[in-house]
This record gives sequence, C-alpha cells and structure tokens, in this order.
Amino acid sequence: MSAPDTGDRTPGAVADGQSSFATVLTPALTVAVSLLGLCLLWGFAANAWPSRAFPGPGQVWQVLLAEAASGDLFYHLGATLGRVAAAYVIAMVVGSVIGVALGSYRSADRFFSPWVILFLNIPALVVIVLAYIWFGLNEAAAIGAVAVNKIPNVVVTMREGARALDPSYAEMAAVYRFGLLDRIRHVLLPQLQPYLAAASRSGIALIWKIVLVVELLGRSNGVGFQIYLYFQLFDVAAILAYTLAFVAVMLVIELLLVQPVERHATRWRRRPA
Amino acid sequence: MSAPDTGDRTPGAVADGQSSFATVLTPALTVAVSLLGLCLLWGFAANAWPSRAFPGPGQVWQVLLAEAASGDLFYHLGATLGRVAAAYVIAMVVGSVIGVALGSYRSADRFFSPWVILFLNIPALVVIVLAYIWFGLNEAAAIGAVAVNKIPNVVVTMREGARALDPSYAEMAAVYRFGLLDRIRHVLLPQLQPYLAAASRSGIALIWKIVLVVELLGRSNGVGFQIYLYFQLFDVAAILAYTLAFVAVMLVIELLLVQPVERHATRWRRRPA
Amino acid sequence: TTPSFAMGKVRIGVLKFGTVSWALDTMKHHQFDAANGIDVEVIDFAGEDATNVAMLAGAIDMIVTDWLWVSRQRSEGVDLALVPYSTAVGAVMVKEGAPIRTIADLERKKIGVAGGPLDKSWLLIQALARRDHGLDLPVTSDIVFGAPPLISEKAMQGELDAVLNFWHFCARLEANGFHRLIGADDAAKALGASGAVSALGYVFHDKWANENPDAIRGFIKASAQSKDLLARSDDEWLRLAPIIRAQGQELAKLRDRYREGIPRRPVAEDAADAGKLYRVLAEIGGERLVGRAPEMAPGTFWRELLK
Amino acid sequence: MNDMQPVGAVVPLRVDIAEKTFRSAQGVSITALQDLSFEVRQGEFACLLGPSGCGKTTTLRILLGLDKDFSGSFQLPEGGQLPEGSLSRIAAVFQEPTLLPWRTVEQNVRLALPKSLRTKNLDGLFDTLGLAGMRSLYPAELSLGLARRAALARAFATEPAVLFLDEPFASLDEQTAERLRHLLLTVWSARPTTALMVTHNLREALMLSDRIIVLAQRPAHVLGMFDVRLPRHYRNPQVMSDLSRSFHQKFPGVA
Amino acid sequence: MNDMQPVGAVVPLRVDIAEKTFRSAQGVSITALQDLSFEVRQGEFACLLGPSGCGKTTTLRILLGLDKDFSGSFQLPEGGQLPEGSLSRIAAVFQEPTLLPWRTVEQNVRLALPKSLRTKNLDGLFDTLGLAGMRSLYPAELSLGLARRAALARAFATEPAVLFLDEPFASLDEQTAERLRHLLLTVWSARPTTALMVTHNLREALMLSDRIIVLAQRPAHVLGMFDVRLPRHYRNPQVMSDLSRSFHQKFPGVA
Ligand SMILES: Nc1ncnc2c1ncn2[C@@H]1O[C@H](COP(=O)(O)OP(=O)(O)OP(=O)(O)O)[C@@H](O)[C@H]1O
Ligand SMILES: Nc1ncnc2c1ncn2[C@@H]1O[C@H](COP(=O)(O)OP(=O)(O)OP(=O)(O)O)[C@@H](O)[C@H]1O
Ligand SMILES: [Mg+2]
Ligand SMILES: [Mg+2]
Repeated sequence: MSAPDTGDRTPGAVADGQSSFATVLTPALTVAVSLLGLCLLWGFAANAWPSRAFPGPGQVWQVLLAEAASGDLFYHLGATLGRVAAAYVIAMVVGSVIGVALGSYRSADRFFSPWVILFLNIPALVVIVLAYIWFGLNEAAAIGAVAVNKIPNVVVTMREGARALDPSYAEMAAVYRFGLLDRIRHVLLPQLQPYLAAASRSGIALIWKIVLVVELLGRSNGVGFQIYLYFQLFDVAAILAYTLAFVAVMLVIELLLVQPVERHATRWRRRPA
Repeated sequence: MSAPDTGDRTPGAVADGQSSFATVLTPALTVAVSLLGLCLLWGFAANAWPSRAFPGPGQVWQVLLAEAASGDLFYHLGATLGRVAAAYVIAMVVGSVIGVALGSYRSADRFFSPWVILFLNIPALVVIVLAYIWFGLNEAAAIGAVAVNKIPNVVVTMREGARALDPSYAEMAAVYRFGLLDRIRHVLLPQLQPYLAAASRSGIALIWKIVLVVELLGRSNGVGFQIYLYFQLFDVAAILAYTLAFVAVMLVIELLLVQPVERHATRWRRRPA
Repeated sequence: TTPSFAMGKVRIGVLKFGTVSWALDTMKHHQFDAANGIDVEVIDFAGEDATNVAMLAGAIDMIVTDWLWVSRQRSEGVDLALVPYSTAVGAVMVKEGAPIRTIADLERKKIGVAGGPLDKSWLLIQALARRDHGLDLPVTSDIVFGAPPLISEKAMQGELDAVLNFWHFCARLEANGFHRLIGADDAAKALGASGAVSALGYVFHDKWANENPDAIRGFIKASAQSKDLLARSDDEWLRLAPIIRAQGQELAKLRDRYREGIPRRPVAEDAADAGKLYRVLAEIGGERLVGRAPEMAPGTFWRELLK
Repeated sequence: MNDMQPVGAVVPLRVDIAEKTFRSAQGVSITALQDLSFEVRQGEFACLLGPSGCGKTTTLRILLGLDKDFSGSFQLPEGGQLPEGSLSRIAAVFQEPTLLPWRTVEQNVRLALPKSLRTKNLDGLFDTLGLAGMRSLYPAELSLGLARRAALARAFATEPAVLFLDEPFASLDEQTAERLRHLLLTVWSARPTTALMVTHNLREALMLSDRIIVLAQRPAHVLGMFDVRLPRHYRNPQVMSDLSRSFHQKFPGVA
Repeated sequence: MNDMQPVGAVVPLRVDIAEKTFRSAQGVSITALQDLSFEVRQGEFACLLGPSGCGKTTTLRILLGLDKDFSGSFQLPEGGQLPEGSLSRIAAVFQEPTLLPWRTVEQNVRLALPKSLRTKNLDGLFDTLGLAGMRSLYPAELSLGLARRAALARAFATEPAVLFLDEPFASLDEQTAERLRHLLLTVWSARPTTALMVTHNLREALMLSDRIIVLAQRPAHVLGMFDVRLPRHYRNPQVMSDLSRSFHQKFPGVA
C-alpha cells in the first residue's frame, strides 16, 4: 500500500543498476485497451446473467445510434452539459473561496462549521424543490439549486487543503512582499492543486447526478429527463445509452484536457501525476 | 485568500509583541451561537417570504416533536443511520485502498482511470435499480448499491492524496525497514489525513443522499422513504423535520467525535485544525 | 420470481399513502382478505417506480400500475397480466375564473405536465387537441414537465396557466379553487373508447396466478368488497382520512373521484377499449412509448377474467 | 499593541525582546528568548553567534514579522518604512531554502523581485552562484547546496536595504562558501544595507561583520558584543587569527 | 539487471557506478556520476569530500537502494545480507532531517528501531545529544540543529552495521558538533560498523576517518584517496595540522 519507488535494496549483494522497464504502452493505447477491456467484461457479464435490466454493449450501441440519428441525443446532451458546466463553474469558484477562507481563519471556521454540515446534508430534493418554488421553473433556479448542492462539498475539500497549507511558503511570500495575485497564483493554488483536482473530478460527477434529479423534477429536456422517461418504461438500454454518452464526453475532457493540464501542473513532483 | 498568520510587518517602526486576541469564545458557545444565528436567519426568511414550501423553524419543530412522540422518527432515522454507517465503512475502506493503489502505481492508474470516470458518472438510479434487480430487494443490495455509488468518489480523492505523498518519508521508512503496518500507520495515513477527512465528510453527506434514493426506490422504511412520502403530499415541514433530525445526528458526531479526533490528529501542525 | 410459499398469501407493493393503499387499508381493516381465504401483506414504498422495481426484482407478488406498461413488458416476454383496478385518470385543471374554457384556449399558455412526455393522459389530450382544434400543443404552448407535487404547487402559485396531473392531485386542486378543463377519460371517449377504460390494474405474473389460483381469485373478491364499501360508506372515508391526509372539501373530492373511478364494465369491454386506445397512443407516442409492438400484447388483461 | 513611531533619517536595528515563550503541542513550555536586547547601526553588518537551539531563528522570525506573539518591541532600520506594495526592501535567507517546489529556480528568484525588477538581467548573479545551468530546474532536482544558493540568489537579487541571513553558507564546500561570502560583501556594500546574519562559524563572522553578537544558551540573551572595527580588506589570515584569539579571550568556551 | 552473488565473511563496500544521469522535468539532462568507483573496507570509516552539487547525495541514495536507475553496480558490506524483516542493520542520516512531522522526537527515534529494540532505554543517547527535554516535541517545534540531532539519534539508536551519513554536523555550533563527533566515534567503534560520511569539513574528515575519498566536480568521479592510518587518539591538534598540510599538498585547491 505504500509508495512504490522505495523498492527493496539488495544489501550484502551485488546490485546492478538500470532497472528494466517492460515495454511501456503509450497512454492512448492504454486507454483504448482499457476501454476495450471494460466492454469485453461488460459483454461477458451481460451474457452470463442475461436480464432485461442489463443489456449488453451491442444493444446499448444500437440505441445510442438510433438516438443520435434522431438528433435527440445531442439535444438532450447539450442541455445537460450546459447545466453541468454552469453549475460547476459557480460551485467551484464559490466553494473554493469559502473553503479556503474557513480553512485559514480558525474562528470563522468554528462558527460556520455547523452551517457547512447542515448544507452538506440537506437532500438535493429539498433544495431543488425550494429553488423551483421560489425562483420559478426556470434554468436559473435549476442551475442555482445544483450549485447550492455541490458548494458544501467543495468547501469541505478545499478547507482541508487550506488547513494543510505549509505556512513556510506563505511566510516567504510575506517577507518578499508578494502581491495578492502572486500569492494566489504561485503560493496558494499550487498547494491546493490536489484538492482542486479531487473536488473537480468528484464535483463534476456529483453535479451531473444532481442535474439528473433537477431535470427529473422540473425540466423538460436534458439527459436526466430522458433517463427518467426511459426508467418509467424500464428501458435500461436507453438509460445506459444516455449515461454512456455523457460518460464519453467526460472521458474525452479528462483525457484531452484534464490529464495533460494535471501532468503539466505536477511536473515538478518527483513522480508527476 | 492567503494564509492569515503572515500578517503585516511594521518595518521602520517600533513594533510591540503580544498580539491582543479578543476574548475567544469557547467552542461550545460558538456552536450554540452559530446554530442560534442560523435559526434566527431561517425564521426571518420564513417570515419575509411566507410560503407553504418554506415553513419556519417553529412549524418544523412541531412536526419533529409529533414524529418523535409517535416513534416514527426514531424508527426511520435508525434504519437510515444503519444503512449510512454500513455503506460508509465499505466505501471508505474499498475506495481508499483502490485510490492509494492507483495514486501509487502510474501504469495501473493509466489503465483504470477511464473505469473510474465511468463509475464516477453512472447515475445512482442505474446502480440502484440494477442492484435491486440482481440481488433482490434487500438490505445488502441497498447498502452495496450505495457503496458502489460512493467508492469512485473516495478513489478520486485518495488518488490525489497518494500522488501528493512526499516520497522522502517513504524512502526513510524503506531505509529503516519499517514494517507494512508501521508504514501504513505512521507514514501513509498521517499524510493522507486531510484527504481522508475531505472524503469522509463529503462522503457521509453523499452516502446519505444516495441512501435517500435507495430508500425511495425500494425500501419500506428510512428517512428517504418518509421524505418522499411527504414530498407526494408536499408537506415541506415534515421533509425538513426529517432532514434536520439527520443533520442533528451528523452535527453531534462531528462535534463530539470528528473534530476532537481531527484536532488530535493534526496537533503537530503549526496551526492544527 | 420467488413464488410465495404461504398458501393464499399475497404480497402487494404500494405507494404508502397512495390511492391503492386506501382500498387495501379498508380490506385489511374489515378483514375482507381473511374472509376470502387469503392473507394480504401490504408492503409500502415511497414511489410508484419503486413498486415497479420491486416487481421486477421479484420481491412482491402484485403491484398496481397501468396497462401500457404491462403490455410493453409482455411484448418483451415478461408474463405480466393485469386485473382492472381503477378508471380514474388525470385531467387538465385550470384556475376558477381563468380565461381558458376549451382545449383551444390552451394555445400559447404555460402548461405543467406531470409524468413526462410519454404520459398516457398527456398523449390522449394532445391527440384530441390535434384532431379537434388542429393544435399541436408541444409546439403552440409552453410545456413544463415536472414532478406531480411540484406541478400542483406551481399551479396554485399561479406560475402555470393549466396543469395536467394525476387524478388525486387533480382532486386536491379541485378543492383548492381549480376546475377540470378536460379529463383524459373524456379524451379517450372522444377518440373512440366506448366507456371509461381502466387505466390502472392489479398486476402480477401469470405464473404466480397459475400457481396461486385461490389467492388471486380471493384477492379479486376481497378487492371488490372493499370497493363496494368505499362506494357505499362515507364513514369509511372518514376512517381513512388520516392515511389519505385530507379533510373536508379535499377528502370529499377525493372520495367522489375515487368512486367514479371504480370499474363497473365487463373486463372484456375494458380490454377492447384499451386495445383501441393502444393504437391511438402508439400513433402519437410511437415506438418510444410502446416498443415495437403495434398492438396491445394479448393477455395484458388477465385471460381468466375474459373467459 | 503595535504602535508606530515616526523615525528619523538614520535608524538602527533595535531589538528589545523581554520574553518569547513557545507552548508546544504537548503542553511543554519553552522559553526561547529572555531579555534579549541589542542594536545594529544602520548600514552595519552584524553576526549572531550562539549555540544550536538557543533562539537565533526565533529572533529573526520576530524581526521579519512572522511571529507576533512575544513581549517586547523592536525597530527596523530605514528601508523598512516604505509603504506596503512599493519596492521590497527586506530580504531574508531562511535556514532552509524555502523555495517554491512548483517553480523553477529562475522563477523562484524572479517572483521575489518587485515588479519593476522582474525582468532584470540575472546572468551575472547566477554565474557567480554556480547556478548558470540550473535555472530551469525545479527545487527537488537540486542538491541541498544548490538550493541554498538559489535562496541566496533570491535574497541578493532584490537589492535589499535590510538583509537577514540564517546560516546561509551551511552545507556548502569551503571554496564555494568563500566565493559566496565575497559576493555577499559585494551586495552588502553596493548600497547602504543593514545585515544581520546567524552563523556558527567564527571565522566567517570575523571576516564579514562589524559586530558579533554572542548569545547564551536558551533562553537566548546577549552574552556580549565583539566589535571588529577593522576595514575588511585588512582582515588577512594573520589578523584573523589575532582577532580569533582575542575573541576567545573575551568569550572562553564559545565556538 | 539486479543480480545477487554469495558473499564471503569480510566484504568491502564496493562501488562501481559507470553513469548516473538525471533527466529534469524540463528536459535538461544532468550527469551526476561518471565512472565513480571506490572501496571501503568492512569496519572502516570513510569520508566523501567533494564540491557542492557534485553528486555525493546521489551516490548515497544509490547505495541505500533509493535510486535504481543507474548503470553500474555496487556491493554492500556484511550486515546488509540479513534477510528482509530481521534486524535493521543499515542506518542513514539524510542531508535533511526527514523526521515524520506528525510524530514526536521520541516516536521518530523508536519507530526506526527494530521491534526487539523498541523499548530500549534511550536516556543516555538523548542526553548526549542535548535532546533530553525535547523528547515530546514535534519536529516543527525544533530548531534545525535540534532536528539534525534527532535524526542522528535515530541512526545511532539502531546500532547499525552499515552507516551512511550526509553532512550530519552541518548547522550545528562547533561545541555541539565536536561532542557529536565523539559520540559518532563511540557508536562506530562499539561494534564493527562500516561508515561512509559526506562532509565539507576537512578537519572533521581528518579527525574521524580512515580514508578520505575526494570527488571531482560534477559528474562526480574519484580524484584520489587520502588514507589516515593513525589511530584516532593520536590525532591531536599538532598532528591534525600536519595531516591537513599533507592533504593540501596532495589535493591542492580542494577544501
Ligand atoms: N513552534 C515551536 N514550539 C515550541 N518550541 C519551539 C518552536 N519553535 C522553536 N522552538 C524552540 O525554541 C528554541 C529556539 O529555536 P530556534 O529555532 O530559534 O533555535 P536556533 O538558535 O535557530 O537553533 P539552530 O542553530 O539549531 O537553528 C528551540 O529549543 C526550539 O525547540
Ligand atoms: N531528480 C533530479 N533531477 C535532476 N537533477 C538532479 C536530480 N537530483 C539531483 N540532481 C542533480 O544532480 C547533481 C548532484 O546532486 P547531489 O544532490 O548528489 O549533490 P551533492 O554532491 O549531494 O551536493 P550538496 O553538497 O550540495 O548536497 C546536482 O547537480 C543536482 O542538480
Ligand atoms: Mg535556527
Ligand atoms: Mg547532498
């Protein structure tokens, strides 16, 4: 379970350098193999336990093609992605600011930590219904409700990040009179990077799940709307088709955007991400 | 936004030590004041925008008392807490092990990261329905479904934690031949503590939210069951009463258990949590 | 599916506080089940969908749901069958005094629809509007889909000009200053049904019914006795008030609408009309609604009752 | 109570700390400083000499404004009273390099510069410090000695009016250290700079400073001063060994 | 290719590194070691002397098994070939203290001990190191010098058969350093221990070691050896200055 690069030594024996790495697969190939493996596993499982509730990849692919051909897929996916993106930006910015503030100021944290626990544990349903009731059945209410649902999670993660900040860097910055922007950019954010990454990844996922509920409760389009529709018909293949369409978008973002950025941001580490 | 203990210096001037802290409230008092403030705010808001969908604290308190008197509250709360606890333990243990493994082994991470994205983004509904259909409408299926929903979130957070591990401690441990248990307990866990704390707090909250869905879709008791019933009747006061009962339990756990443990675990920091 | 081993035992999954649970409460309270040699076990769920999941998960013997769903499952090889339970269906409700008098007035209005775009009532209303007024509601009006309680609440708030909701929500709205513009049953009749079509039924597996003939027969009898009592006795409704969670005007409306919804026709007529409606619905809802089957799956209405 | 006081043209570094006590996490209370008072005239170079763990770093941290929880007062020399946000005129070399691990050597140095100096040519400085080929490395890729030199580069590049150094030449080989001492003197004398340097190396102190402040065991207080009035170019090996002898006479048992 | 080879009773520390090249994150490639080979006889005390940044720490890391990406081979002396899990017989003092920040000084020392020694009495050791009152402190509450001493305590407490030290006495005052050097000699001579110590301090090297290995600028290779055959108790100030002179003759321009 411990870090791997502290391999065994070979004391009292002749050790020879140049550890031989097996042929390393290129990242793209790895991803392809990984997805293929997943599909195979899935196909195998669907064969082993045939059930209407668990269609195989072929079936889901058919549905996906049909929905894509009718244009429905892109319409609903677009609507959902828009909501996810808007709620994500709001939740990350607001949540990070609050989280870092609470992590930095002990007394504020002591006062507000019950509030955080409260907001963290209010069911999505309650927030969404209240938002719809107060602000009407509209896009702003929907996105706001999702953001409010997610913000406490970001706060909690970023607060831990702020607490774990190494004070010596902040002290160095104070002595050399770094400006506010420099402090944020060069001192704060690099230390918070792993927390931001964690909050982002599980954040997007959580937001998408809440968007599904929001769409179920009071929107007339979006993947959640479709999924619920098909759930009523108990059409699991269609549900999976829509799910996978969203997952595919997330995967593309992850592989083409997030991972390269992350590798760049952590290249200073002895073992970059 | 930067850490606070790097206050201004007073160069070229006479500086005098002993910064005067204002009377510091005791933690218990702070919490009391904080909760009181929250109630006042709520009461005020409920007065300002009177609506059936937004009852004031008094009304909710009435419902709470009634439900408590009938015993319903404790029955359903108990059922939900049991599920939350079981799913939490499973999700944290499994998720941490997988997360740390992926964070430590680059090639495994590269292979499995698409899987993580996939499982992270599968809607709770799908997992829950599949679990019920395959494993029957029973407690094990319910708890398993919740755990499966939460595990990817734990994985993502703990993976960041493992990536951010300082290799020099692991190297020290390797040189001095720490045993596996010592490595986990004295080298790994203390470094992962902030990530564990973040994953735990937002974890409990997420799990509780999924438990609500699980109870909606196939249990005959629990807070989620009650909340959805009252949603059908649009009885927001009852919904809030059940929500707050759960939040109260979480608050008690947080204040009496989590925060003291956390303070103890981080007392080595220059500014413990 | 797990057969129930106790002789004459019927495990039925219902939405707690839902309309079905009222009749079942009456049945249990007056021991109509025992009188018919069965033991009905009521298993509460928090949502209609939950009962469907429970049925497919094999955890219960019977649920209440609509024939469209049964037909679709049947055409996909699941041996579900239905015994009519209620003809009560949703209706378009508008506020008392609103300037909406016919379907044609719904043009360019904001309409809340519970149950989603494939809801049976919604499809029928759409079909009628198109046939009689040349009105394509999804295009000409602002349609908002949403959860039934939320839609009702929004209607009362005045954000929506009209709502199409499930019948018990409509009954409550009626007690709160709304009136029916048109019911889905009216639409059904206008579209060719000869009478009130049972929208909902007790649904179970053929296999279970074949293995437990006494249980199913007993259950049908017990159900009929309960409904008779509910049709006759206002006191019974007062007794049920706490689980209905309604009083006074609301309770009266719910009672009246429930009584109207008790199926009174021979099952064969019901089935025939359902078959007709199926074709209408298949036309509007398309494959998405009914799957690939152009006709209602034979046996959707339990065959034993058609004999 | 932090009170400001208008200051004249030539202000010494004046330290007057009555007490500084730490309370450890386990509840042990450790008095690091007690009745510590000394002065360094503006433009002077002073060394703090004292046993390990006596409180030297604590003193510097207080002077840098990083620790405000003490009783007593201090005053920084001119160059500090510039309003916040203007040219940074204080520089410090911490006892550990404290480079930002996620920025390269060059970025670390440039970030510490006031905006107006950000683009200044640093080739000469990096050359003298032996960091010419290392500008694009991250701190984790440096040896400890190289990291220390990068920290020195950061402090020197800011052209400070007040300079605090905490054992800047530890873990460097003698040749490199000697070169850097000369560089330090060059930087110090290029403009009026008040410098306070912690060191364990008496030779270094005698060679560099105008005044050596000798501290006692913890809790630190001043054992005595040793002024070296001689201009630095007169401090040849012979003179140094004389100075060393008279230092040992005055402070037997120190260093 | 890591191949094991049965070893006899008395095995020297044999180092034979053809090349060790780092590739920095920005793509710069830095050759730290090239054709570095030397031997230290079992039970001997050797010092590595070389300019800052030449590759000394890199060498120790390779010998400690922390870096396997090099070409060449090495062999550790007896005491290393004990099977994994038995008594830890290798100890190292890293260039930075590397104490676990979340454990107290005492816990840090005890954790490094094999299970059988965990409860051993450490009072004497802590006393000599001047850490007696600091056992319950966390590393962040120590001065750098105290932290180094804690790291030394950890290494000494394990009673190692092979001991690697990377500038252990940097940032300590001369008196403390002198006391610790004697402690090191005591620990080293108490049982047969092979020691390899990196230092920048020639005096220290001459006083402690049997053999001084002088390294060249990066990429490090051996410039030459300087053997000090004299028993340590003969190394009085007079002898030391003679040794120093002959060292400077042999290696002009070093240290
Ligand atoms: N945060 C703290 N909590 C408790 N004690 C502390 C703390 N910081 C420093 N000390 C103690 O204060 C004393 C002085 O520490 P300081 O770092 O000033 O020593 P120093 O003179 O710089 O020593 P060195 O030469 O080893 O660097 C030490 O005994 C140390 O243990
Ligand atoms: N991970 C790394 N990536 C790139 N270069 C590295 C890395 N680690 C060390 N180096 C380089 O290798 C060279 C030798 O480093 P090493 O730490 O061995 O020096 P050293 O002899 O211990 O120096 P010092 O006396 O300053 O501690 C240095 O130039 C350093 O920049
Ligand atoms: Mg210090
Ligand atoms: Mg080194």
